[in-house]
Amino acid sequence: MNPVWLIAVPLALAFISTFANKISNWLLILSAIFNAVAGIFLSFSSGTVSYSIGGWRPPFGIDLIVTDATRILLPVANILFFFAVIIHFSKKRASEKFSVVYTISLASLNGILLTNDLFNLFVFLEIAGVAAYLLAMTGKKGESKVAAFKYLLLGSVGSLLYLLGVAVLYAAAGTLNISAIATKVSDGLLNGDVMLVSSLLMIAGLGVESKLVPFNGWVPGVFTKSSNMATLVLASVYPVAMISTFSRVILAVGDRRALDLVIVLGVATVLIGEVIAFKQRNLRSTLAYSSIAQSGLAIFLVGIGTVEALTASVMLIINNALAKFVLFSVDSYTTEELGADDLESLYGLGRMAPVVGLIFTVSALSISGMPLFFGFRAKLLAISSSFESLLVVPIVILLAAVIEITYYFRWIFALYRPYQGEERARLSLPLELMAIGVVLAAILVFLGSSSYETLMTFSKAGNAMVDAIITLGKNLIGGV
Amino acid sequence: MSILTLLVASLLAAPILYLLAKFNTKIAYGAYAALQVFSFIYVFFTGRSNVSYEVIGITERLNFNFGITPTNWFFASIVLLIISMSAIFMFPLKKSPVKIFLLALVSAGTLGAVFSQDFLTLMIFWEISTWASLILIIQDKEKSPREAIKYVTIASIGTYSMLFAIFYMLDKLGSIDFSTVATRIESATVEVQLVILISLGVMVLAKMGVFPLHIWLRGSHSSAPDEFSPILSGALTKIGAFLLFTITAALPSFRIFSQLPVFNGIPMVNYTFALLGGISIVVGTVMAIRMEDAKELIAFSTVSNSGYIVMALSIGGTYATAGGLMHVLNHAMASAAMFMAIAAVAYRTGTTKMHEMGGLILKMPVTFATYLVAIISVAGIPPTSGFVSKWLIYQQLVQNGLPFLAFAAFFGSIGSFMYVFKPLAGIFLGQLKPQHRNLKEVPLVMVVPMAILTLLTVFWGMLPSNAIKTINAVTASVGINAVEVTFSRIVALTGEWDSILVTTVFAIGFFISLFIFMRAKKARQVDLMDNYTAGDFLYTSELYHFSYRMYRPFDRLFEKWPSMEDWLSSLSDKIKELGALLKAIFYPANPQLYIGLAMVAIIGTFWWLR
Amino acid sequence: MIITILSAIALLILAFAYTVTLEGIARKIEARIHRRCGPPFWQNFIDIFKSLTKHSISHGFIFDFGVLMALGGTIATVLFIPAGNLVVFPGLDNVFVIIYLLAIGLLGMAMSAVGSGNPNASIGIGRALTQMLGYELPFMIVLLGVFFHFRTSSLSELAVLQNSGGTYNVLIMPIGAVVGFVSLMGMLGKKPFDTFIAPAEIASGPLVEYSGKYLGLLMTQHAFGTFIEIGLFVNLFLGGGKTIWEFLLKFFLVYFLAVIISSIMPRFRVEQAVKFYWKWPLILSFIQVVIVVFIMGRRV
Amino acid sequence: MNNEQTAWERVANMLRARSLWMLYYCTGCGAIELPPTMTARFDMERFGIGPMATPRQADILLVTGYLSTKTLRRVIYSYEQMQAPKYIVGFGSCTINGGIYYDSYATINRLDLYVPVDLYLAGCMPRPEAIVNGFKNLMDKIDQGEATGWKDYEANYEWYRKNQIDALGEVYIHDEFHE
Repeated sequence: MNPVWLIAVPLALAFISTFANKISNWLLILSAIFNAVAGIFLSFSSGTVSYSIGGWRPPFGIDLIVTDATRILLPVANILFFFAVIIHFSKKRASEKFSVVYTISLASLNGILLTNDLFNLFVFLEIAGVAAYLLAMTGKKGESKVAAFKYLLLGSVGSLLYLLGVAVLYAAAGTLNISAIATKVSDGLLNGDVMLVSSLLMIAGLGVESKLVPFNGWVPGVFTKSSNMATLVLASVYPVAMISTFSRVILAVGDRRALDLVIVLGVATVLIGEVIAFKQRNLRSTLAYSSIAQSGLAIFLVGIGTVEALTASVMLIINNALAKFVLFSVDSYTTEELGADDLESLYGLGRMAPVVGLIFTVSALSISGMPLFFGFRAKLLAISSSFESLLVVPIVILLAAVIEITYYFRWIFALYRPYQGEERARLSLPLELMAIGVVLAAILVFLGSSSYETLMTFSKAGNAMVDAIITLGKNLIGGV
Repeated sequence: MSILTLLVASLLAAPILYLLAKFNTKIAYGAYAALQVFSFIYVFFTGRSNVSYEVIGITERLNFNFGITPTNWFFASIVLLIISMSAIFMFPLKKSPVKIFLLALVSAGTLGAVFSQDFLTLMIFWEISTWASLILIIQDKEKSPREAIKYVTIASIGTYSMLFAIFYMLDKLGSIDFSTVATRIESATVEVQLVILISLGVMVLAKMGVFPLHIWLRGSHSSAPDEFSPILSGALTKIGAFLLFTITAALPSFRIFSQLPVFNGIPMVNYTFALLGGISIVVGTVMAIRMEDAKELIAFSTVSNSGYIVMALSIGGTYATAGGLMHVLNHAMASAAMFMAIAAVAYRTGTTKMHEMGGLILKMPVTFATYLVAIISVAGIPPTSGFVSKWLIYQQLVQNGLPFLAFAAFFGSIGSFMYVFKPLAGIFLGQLKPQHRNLKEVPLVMVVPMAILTLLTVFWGMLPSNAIKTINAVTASVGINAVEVTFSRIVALTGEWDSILVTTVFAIGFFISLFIFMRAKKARQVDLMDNYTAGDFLYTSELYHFSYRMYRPFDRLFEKWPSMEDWLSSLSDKIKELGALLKAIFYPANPQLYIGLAMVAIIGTFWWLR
Repeated sequence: MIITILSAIALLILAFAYTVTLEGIARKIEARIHRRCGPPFWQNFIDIFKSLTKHSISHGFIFDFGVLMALGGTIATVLFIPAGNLVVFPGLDNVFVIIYLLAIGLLGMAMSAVGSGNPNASIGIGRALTQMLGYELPFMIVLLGVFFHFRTSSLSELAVLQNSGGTYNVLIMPIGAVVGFVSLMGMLGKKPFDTFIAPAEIASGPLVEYSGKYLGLLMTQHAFGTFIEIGLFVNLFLGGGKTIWEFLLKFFLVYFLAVIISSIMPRFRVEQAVKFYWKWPLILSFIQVVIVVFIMGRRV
Repeated sequence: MNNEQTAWERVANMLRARSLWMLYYCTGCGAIELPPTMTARFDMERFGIGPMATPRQADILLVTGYLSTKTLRRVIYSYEQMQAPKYIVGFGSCTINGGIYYDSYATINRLDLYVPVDLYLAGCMPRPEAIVNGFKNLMDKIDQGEATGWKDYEANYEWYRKNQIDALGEVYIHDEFHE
């Protein structure tokens, strides 16, 4: 199957739904189902395949690339999106206004994951960005508009910086195809300073969406103020696309020197995220800062650049996506049912609604890297690969992990503490949330306790992250 | 049947017992106790002679390595003894399916940890038991979540430190087997050796509750369910001793650090660990003396005794190693017995505050006897096993000439008189409270494990040679000289003593005084309330029970000392303040500030990287 | 075997008779310092035997058992003290064993006293244990130096080594001997370290409920305890004795000094006593042991 | 009075006479005469007489001065806590006839109606010489087995009890505030 359909179908459906507002919800669901199925279908094959668009051969025209990494990340992103859509629409109070936006964001996220062209990537980033700004302002209060505006400002600056980086690179390399540039870079055909400038500009540009310090000022506002559905998509689906693309681009066309910067910024992001998250007394802002820290964790591994590190990075991205999905949906559920999500109002929730407690606990333990859970395997690999760098890196990461464990356990304990306030009505858990939560938690446990062979898939993905693009580029250039 | 089968069986037992307990808790608890007793008997009797290894592959580089060596057998027997005794003991207490699930998980994790032959296996199983115990702690009591958070933090410091060590080893030495690491570490550079041993040492400190990572013990031990405290203190902290023994004795830390500065025959690193052990002896003792809750007091006594074990095993040498291992044995028994006695008292009275009880000796005589023998052992008085270990440790202190460590050891030993006596006086002696007038001894099923531990303590006190011979086998397997023993005598550097002789002489002395006592006029029995009151009349027994703040003058000496208890909470406040600062810097209210920040970052890094 | 039993009996009788006589003489000495006449030197025998003839009360099992444990433990300990050439268990008289065996007596006494249910007794025991933490520490640290130097912790061997070496330990380690003596004052419960007895304040503390034979037994126990403590000091620092008479003479001198000092002293509060012990004696003991370990080294 | 003693009792009495531990119940001003009796000038200790802290240990109860109904109750309580053989010394005329407060409603005029007194020391107050002399007499009595007040108390307990209740009244509520 040509992966272009993953972009084209949602885009077409979005186009239709602008005219047929009544059925836009159904079109969104349709596109989500299609993409989920297609994503799974895509993952059955293996190896690196390039699909040219419009009949132009890759170095000259745009092409889509499917690597082993994409084969994991794409289905994960699409399925999570599908889940988010299900949870959202089951409530019957979905506003139809934003369905188009969701559909468009789905198309653009797939595009981001698939494209092998720097300018095409910019276009998809812009589309995804605009969709995200719109999603960010869906919150009930005015604050969400302010947050969205900040996001808009930062996002536009980031896009511009990225575009500037692309322009510089284009001027030097004469092509926009990532594989082609990567080949030239690895052959040492490009000027070092030019490379550095363009890498820095691209790190900054992509860093905005990848939540890298100091370009991530928008995150807390958007994640805490936006609507539940939007937060779910922005916090679990977006990072999958954004962080993996960050690593793809930077590894392929970035300057080696810039990788040091990636390590520094990544580690700083982890530390800052965890320390601030430790301070929060409100579940959603804790999760927001924890998201920042998690993306920092996934990104600093890119700076290390070994296969092991990239494997860990992919695993962390997926672990974060799955677990954050559950955590944010539990959070939105509690805010809706209990009206608040601070520490005290969550007391006794785990006893009152055992399934919510269970899936929350599993996800939180997985995020914080407890043994038996997927996050542990990911963190294990991350730490072991971080020894490639300076010794201080693993130490800082471990320190951050201790802080992370402490605050996650604070929340877990809060869930199981006896509640002393006024009588609360028995919480009824929506069936789909329960089902999805249990499935995701089960996946986390399964991956955490599965054998080494299962995790070889991730190793392949990590390999693909490092090798696939450049190998493809070699073939392309050879073809020319 | 092998260790692996046993391990798989205990792991599988957890969900099965959970389901069984949903159906009937009594059967589930009975099955649990049976399983633990069976594992103990099986391990104790079959593991003594044979040495075997078993491996399960998990990745291409990492395996689960299990094995029975004398060391594993020694620690496994102790840990399983405590767990199986507690498993019987807990039968009449409050039962729940969740608890039995977690208890089974704790036991399985502990079993896996003590039979491990490489660091990763050790850590994974240890973590299973740690996290299960963590959730177990918060089961029963109100204050426990706040206390458990401390445990989480300290435990994760330890865990990540050990994780770091493991990958560092894998990176630098290419192996994490105990035996392979032991051979390869000698040729590594000093930095590598230091990093590995110190980060493993942090794990030991965290899990054994040794200064400065001791703060979790008070809260966790005291707020844990009563039946679980013996396991927590008697069994789980002893895995820390297992790791410590591995890194000090099995990895030849003395040889490899001999090029570093050496104090009195002890390399600097080991000396530092011993010093930390010494500090925790002092801190644990002082804090234990000041506690008013019996379980908190014993928790601090665990800190102090863990300090002894850490000190002894870090000093190394023939006597201290044997003494440290002996102390592992008798502290496991004594602390489990003490916690059991307190649990028994709490089972009947519903409180663990010492000043809320009193005069229970005639109501609960077996519990009293258990507690008495346990504290005699903790205080290190001869006819119990506690004296043996202390004596051996002192021999090494004298041999190496270590006054500062000896100060700590003596402090802990003499100070232990003070703290162990406080519950004895507060709970068992003194005036009986009116509301406890109708108390009865705990049921037989609780009495039996307490009695067994008591008898074992006395047995190894009278015949320490029996235990020392086993310990000699353990130390011989790692190449340390044996302590010279005969049937009743132990010979060390500065002299010898004869346990049978001491016991006999004490018995003779006792009978002489009994003879005089019987010859004199028979005493008239009077009630406890018939007491000297300077002529005042007395009817309220509470007024005449002096146990609240029994050591007030001593307390006053330490009132102004900085509290390590507040260390963690102040640290957490510091982190929160740092968080606020970072938030103000990196997440300001105005978007132009972010953009400014981003620009500064880009330009700055360009100049840096160029 | 027979010789051991006979010498054990001889040692017990000697310890009892000599120490009780000395206690009587001490009362006499104290009276003379007060410019009084004082009781006859056999007064303490009369006191003990009179107590044994009196009626008494008991507060229950632990009250009796503790007293027996106290006296039994102390009698057991006496047998390990070498008195000149009267040594019951040569080579087995390890000082650590003696110190910990003595603790049985203390524990028994403490249990029995608190078992009486009188708060004055509990206060007294609390003070006694607190004070013990004060005086034992410097003493034990000095002992570490002694054992390090002589490579033995057997009391009789220490005495023999000092005699054969020609100099007593008090000359080899003068600071340690001073510290040992100050600790000895605390062990004996002599003023200024008798706060746990304090008759006017807490009605003689642990002894508050003892009457008749209990009191008699405890007085006997106290006499044996005194014998052990001074015997330890004499053997450790003054070389014991070649003959039993030399030992008894040294014993008398040490006891005399302790009595003289105590009779002109007021009383410390318990935390003052602990603070005192943890200040000068502890510092001095560290100085002594550092000198021994790092400068003098082991005896060749 | 039956004065025959066994050999054992004779030895015991000899010992008891030479080791007298006293508990002085300082009910009145008489106690002021005791310090000079104990210290350098008169030195009571040479007879083996010394103060003791509690009634459990003591042999002699020294009631030094006048008694009110309130203190008598405590004197009796302390006396009953002492262990036989035990002796009471009534000190000063207050214990004999009530002294100068004899006509007060609260004063107990005769101690030996309530507890057996082995020796009275007359005087208001008795001088130390008198005290020493009195103690010598008591020692002689004990030595000869004549100080048998404690036996009288046991034998005639009903009578003493009745007198005590007559003077003090029955106490019905047993707590710290009523007795």
